[in-house]
Amino acid sequence: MTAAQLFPILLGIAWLIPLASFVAILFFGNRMGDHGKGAATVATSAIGVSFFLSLITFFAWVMAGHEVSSPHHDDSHASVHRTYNDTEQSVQAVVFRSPEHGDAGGSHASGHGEAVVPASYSGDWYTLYESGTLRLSIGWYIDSITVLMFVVVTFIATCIHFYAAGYMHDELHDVTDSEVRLATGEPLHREGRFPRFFQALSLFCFSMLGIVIAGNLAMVFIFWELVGICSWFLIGFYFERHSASTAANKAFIVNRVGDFGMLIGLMALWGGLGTLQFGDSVSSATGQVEPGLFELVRPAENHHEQQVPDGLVAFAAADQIEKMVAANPSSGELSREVAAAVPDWREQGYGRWLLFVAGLGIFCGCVGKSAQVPLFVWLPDAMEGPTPVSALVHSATMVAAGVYLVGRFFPVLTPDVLLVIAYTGGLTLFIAATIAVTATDIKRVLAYSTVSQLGYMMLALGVGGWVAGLFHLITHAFFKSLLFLCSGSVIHACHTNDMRKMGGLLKVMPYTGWTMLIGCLAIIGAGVPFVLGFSGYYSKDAILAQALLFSRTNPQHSILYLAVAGGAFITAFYMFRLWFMTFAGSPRDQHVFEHAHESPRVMTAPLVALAIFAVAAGWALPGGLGVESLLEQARPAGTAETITTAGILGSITLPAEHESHSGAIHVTATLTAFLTALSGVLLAAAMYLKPLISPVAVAHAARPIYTFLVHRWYVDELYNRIFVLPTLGLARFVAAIDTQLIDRFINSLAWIARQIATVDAWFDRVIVDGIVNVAGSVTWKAGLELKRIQTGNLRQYVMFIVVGTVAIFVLATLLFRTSFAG
Amino acid sequence: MNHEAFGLSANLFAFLDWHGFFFLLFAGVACVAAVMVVLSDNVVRMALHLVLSLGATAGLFFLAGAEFVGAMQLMIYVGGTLVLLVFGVMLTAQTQLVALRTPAGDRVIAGILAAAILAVLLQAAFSVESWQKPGQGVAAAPRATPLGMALVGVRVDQVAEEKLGQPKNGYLLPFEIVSVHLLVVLVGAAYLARAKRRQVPRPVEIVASTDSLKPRPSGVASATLVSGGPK
Amino acid sequence: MTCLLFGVVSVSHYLVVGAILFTCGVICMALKRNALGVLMGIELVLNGANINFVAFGSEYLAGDGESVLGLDGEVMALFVILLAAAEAAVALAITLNFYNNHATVDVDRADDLHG
Amino acid sequence: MAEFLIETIGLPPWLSWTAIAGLSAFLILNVIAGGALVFIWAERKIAARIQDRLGPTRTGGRFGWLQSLADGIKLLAKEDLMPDGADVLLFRIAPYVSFCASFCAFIALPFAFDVVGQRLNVGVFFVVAVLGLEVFGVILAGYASASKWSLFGAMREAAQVVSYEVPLGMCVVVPVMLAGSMDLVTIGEKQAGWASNWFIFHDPFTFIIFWVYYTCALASVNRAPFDLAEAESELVAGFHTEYSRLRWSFFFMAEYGSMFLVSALAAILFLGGWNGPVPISQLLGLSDGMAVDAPYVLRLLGCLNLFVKATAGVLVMMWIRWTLPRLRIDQVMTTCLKYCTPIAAVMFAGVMLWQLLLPGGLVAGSFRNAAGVREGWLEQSNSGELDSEGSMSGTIPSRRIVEVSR
Repeated sequence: MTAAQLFPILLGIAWLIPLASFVAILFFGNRMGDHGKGAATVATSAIGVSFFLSLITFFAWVMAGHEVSSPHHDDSHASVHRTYNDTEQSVQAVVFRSPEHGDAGGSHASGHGEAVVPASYSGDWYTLYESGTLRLSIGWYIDSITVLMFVVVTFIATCIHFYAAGYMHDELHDVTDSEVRLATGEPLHREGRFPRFFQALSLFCFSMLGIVIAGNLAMVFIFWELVGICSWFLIGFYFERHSASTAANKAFIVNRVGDFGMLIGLMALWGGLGTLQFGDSVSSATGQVEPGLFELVRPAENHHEQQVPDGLVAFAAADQIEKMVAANPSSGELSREVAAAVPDWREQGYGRWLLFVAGLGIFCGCVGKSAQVPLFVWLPDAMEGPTPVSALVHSATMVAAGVYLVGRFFPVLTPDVLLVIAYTGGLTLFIAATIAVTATDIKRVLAYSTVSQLGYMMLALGVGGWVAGLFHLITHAFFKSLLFLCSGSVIHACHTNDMRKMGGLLKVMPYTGWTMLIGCLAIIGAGVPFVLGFSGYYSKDAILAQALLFSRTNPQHSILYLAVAGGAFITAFYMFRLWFMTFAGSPRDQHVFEHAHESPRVMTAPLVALAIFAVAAGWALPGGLGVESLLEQARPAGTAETITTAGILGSITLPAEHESHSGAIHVTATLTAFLTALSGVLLAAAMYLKPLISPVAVAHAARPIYTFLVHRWYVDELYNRIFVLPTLGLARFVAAIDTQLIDRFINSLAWIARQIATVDAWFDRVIVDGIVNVAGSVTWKAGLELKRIQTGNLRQYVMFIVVGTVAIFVLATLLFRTSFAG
Repeated sequence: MNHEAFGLSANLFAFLDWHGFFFLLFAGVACVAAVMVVLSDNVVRMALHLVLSLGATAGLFFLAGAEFVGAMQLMIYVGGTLVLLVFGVMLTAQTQLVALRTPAGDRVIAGILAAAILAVLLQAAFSVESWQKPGQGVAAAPRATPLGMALVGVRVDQVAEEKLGQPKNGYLLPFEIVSVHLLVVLVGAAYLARAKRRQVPRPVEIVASTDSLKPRPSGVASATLVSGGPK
Repeated sequence: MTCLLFGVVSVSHYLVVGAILFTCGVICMALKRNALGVLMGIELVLNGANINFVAFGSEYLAGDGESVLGLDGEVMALFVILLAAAEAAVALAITLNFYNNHATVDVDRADDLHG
Repeated sequence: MAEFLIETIGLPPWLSWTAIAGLSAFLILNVIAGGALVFIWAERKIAARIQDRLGPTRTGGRFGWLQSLADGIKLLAKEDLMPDGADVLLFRIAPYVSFCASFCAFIALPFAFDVVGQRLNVGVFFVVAVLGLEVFGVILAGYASASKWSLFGAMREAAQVVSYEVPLGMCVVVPVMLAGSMDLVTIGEKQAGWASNWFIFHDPFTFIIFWVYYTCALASVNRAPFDLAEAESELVAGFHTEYSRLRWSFFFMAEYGSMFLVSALAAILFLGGWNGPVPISQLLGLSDGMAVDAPYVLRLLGCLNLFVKATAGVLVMMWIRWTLPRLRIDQVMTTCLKYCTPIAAVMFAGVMLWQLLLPGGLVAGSFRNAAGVREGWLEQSNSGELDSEGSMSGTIPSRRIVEVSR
């Protein structure tokens, strides 16, 4: 079995197993053990199996030895060629992209070594709808990111399943939710929802993996919404709490805003190109290969340079085409003429806006999902959900999906869009970081740090650091979930989220404390420069380097670099502020401190496991076996070179990422990162470990800024003013119209109808009934008279019959002058 | 000794035509017996005459070359009337038997009506020329097989007119309908006649209230069985 | 009707016989107060009709070559016989019921439904 | 034969037809009457043997074979009684009705090939129908003789005969179906050849149904064990309690006549009719299968065959009568409705399937017997029945048919 067959099967199974567990728990959840204790086992084993399968795929991928698509070393083409031939012989439905694929497709002249196509497998499991070129299908697009994401997601999910099995044990028996007061005043008393939690968790895993493996945008969108609904379920897990339910709704609605933009992007693409497939696909109708989005936007014959696809051009140039039709309405000519005219239309810039809008729209979806400015407000509230949910959904995976989609969609995004992305990311990371500084709720701090880290990734992608962004996505997934789990364990121990009540917990809960320290070090990217570091060290350095390179190549955007650097400093500050306030120093609240205790094994074991990866995820093993090099294998074709384009937003130069490894940039970036992080840590220590500087004094000194930050830049209030209140007002207005105008009108109609009905009733009673009654009485009387004839005497009847017969005969004979017999 | 013995070769010189003779015989028996049915008051006598009349009719059918119908007549009709007879005897033998005489007025009216309808029918019978032409005396083809074929839907007698294939020619559907109908009737009859709890019959006086209660011989057991037989 | 003894019988003769039987049946129905008598009248009537059918269907009697009805006549006669049998069965059952309820077979007593 | 009279002797046709008709009637009458005499004597002897007696020994030699004749004379000499209050007319005609019925049935019964009073192409049907009329006389007698015994006997017989018509008809239909014709002569001819051609040996179903037929026949001529009509233990002598003298003997003749009739019918329908178990005639080369032209010797031989078979049937009836006890009326009805009818129906279906599945019989072609040629013209005459002009038919005298077939 070749890799091309193996990967879809393995990953497909890994993808579907959580669905199976979801269905199982959905139907039999309550019958699994007492209060559905077995549900945890089912869900955990399911996700564990998919983790195992993903691992197998991972190693299989590594064994397959795909070449790294960086410009230097073209030597490994042979191997690619071999793999390609295998797939060619084995399965037709699977397309393996590689330079030689062009030859097979006969689409471009071979031998362009410098633009290497990443190794990817794409194909369809099931076609939902197909007519002409339009095609909706459940398919796969597998490259190294997919495999990596599978491993990461399933691994973290497995850890978190274990963790949650311990964390959610309250739900096993009836729960008294002290945060919900009934009308009578006593707390709500409800039965546990243990299976429900794991059911939602399984569904989420299924949906997330679906996004990761999706072979086309439509499928991505479907699972996109699925993760949305899962997050709605999970945030609103304690839906009796008003805060939780509102937070769930808020998350969902805010995501709607983003998804609306995403829909626009989808429509633009589909309308113009007629396909949403990422990779090339073999249409079941006509055996030949249909180019996917990537091939369309970066066609091979164009050396994978980005260009506006013909479809979009023609789509945008509809008016020109109409002119043509008006000119000579012979259709056969038309298509050829259009084909001929497309290039200079492209030169005239037709369709560029369309591509821009498409990219922007897709990015809108990502903004909503991964909580970028301006749609980041939902994520902190989402912390109302149980902590494992925050760890899995709202830090590691789901919110990363936006970043993942941007990375996956990278080839289609024009430099303009990338610039927008970069600025959005920068803004996000700065705002979120600043808010995190003043937050006192431990989970909110982490939430805002998540937002800002997502901003980092976005920015990295925006400035062309494709590998950097995704690298940070993966490392961040590890240490952020670790941090969340730690905070969860802390909350579990203290039964409060407020850091001001904590302190000195390191003694009582060492596992949590040390692992959390590792997490903090990882997120601030600590490490010995140029030697060794935590995972964050590598990814953040890559981002910094790329940002630096970007600001060097186009200085007008150098603010982005400042944002990154400043963000690094603030990150270090608030992370260690958190750690110091929680674990170091002396307990601020004795009562809490005395009840604090180390969490059970089932919770600490995942912490340790995650901590290991938080440390080592960034290391590159000898033989190019590391996350970074693996990501390199998936780098979209044609993004490896420095490209300068004069876009809508002015001329932009996307620097090639490998240039950021060059000495000058690299050293500068690393040192910057190190120093900023160090200073941040020191400042935090100064304020919260050794009270050299009093935070209160600082707050007093900068009261306006402080309040501004405490109120989270008044974003929520702003939205409330801009959107919510007007909406409510409009609603009231419409309701008034309804009650005052429409209801009145309908009531008057009803009144008129009643008047008519009374008249009609009178008519019915007097006239109609009168007629009927008269008829009835006449019939009755006639019957009374006629019944005398019915003597009931059989023989008499016979005689009547005879008389009748004879009469008929005679009459017939007389009248018709013929006899019946004749 | 074959069919011609009944004068199918009547065109031969003969001053006595067997066919005519037998026709007269059977027709006479049939008509006289029918009249007797009307005239006699005794159920069993009526049944006897009826059977005679039907049998004679069967004879007429044989004469007309419809052997199958004749046999059918014998079997079903005569059998059926046999059952009639049995029932008559059983029913009327139950109670003290009174001859149910009809009032004279009814008889008169019935006579008039009979005359009228008979006149009409006779007029109809003689209204068509070709009916009065004497038959050609063609040896009638035996109809058993064609009948059977017709009943299963094939009209072999119409091969000449190529109507063979036409479905509505045959009698398959009516045949099926009739057979189902027979079954239904059997079930229904069994249901109607099923043994019910007899409520006490009304006193006989009401039955006998007509002025025709005959003095009967002293209550011999046999006397109960003898309806107004000729004494 | 002349010299039947010396002429071949024609359809009309059969029709005459049928007419007589029919009339007798009608009178029988009209006169008999005994339910069984009425039944017998019905049988007579059907039988008269049957005679006509057979007469029309008979090739032998056909005045000019082929008969009026051909085979159909006999088939109809068959059906009439069958239906007569069925009718007899039901009618007898009814009579029996009537007798069970009224202890008589006098049809004049069956006027419970008179107006 | 009629042709013989007309052509050779030159009698006028009407006279010859009359003569022939009279002759055949006379012959049949003698068959019945003589048969009755013989059978009565036979029954006495058989009953005696079965009961370990000697039976009549004196009258006419040591076998007492004149006994029944003597009985006849005694009957003639007896007084003619008629009960008071009897319905005179019915009482008088009842015996004749019975006798006429069983006599008319003989009209259509072939004794050998073409030795038949009147060859009807609905022969079987006719015979069965007319046989059903016999009970009519019985009922009349029972009713007219104004005695409870007679009435009950008559009622029983009526019920019994009417209900046994059903299975009887079913059984009779089977040979009709096999032979494809209701003409008794055709049916008999179809079984010509070796005994394997007899319908009773045609297939297992026919074998069973033969016995069903025999039982039903027994009942419909109300012989023991179905003789409830004259159950002397309960009803003195059943329907003929009040009868005496010649009228009584008519009943007797009618009974024996119908016994013989049903046995002969059984013989024709199932036992190969007038064909012997071994086709001697064509073995001897006497006839090349042309029974038509075969010398009258052959026909007489056929008559002999039939008589032997029929007599055997009658004797078996007697044997049964003196062996089995009499059934109760409910048992009689049960036998008819719960056993005979369903069995007959099932066997009918079985035969039908058999015909469908193996048309040639078990041994293929065993049906195509030595009399194939004769079958040839039978086919023709059947097809003649089929063809639209109807000019040719099974009832046309055999002479013509032969001419056609040549």
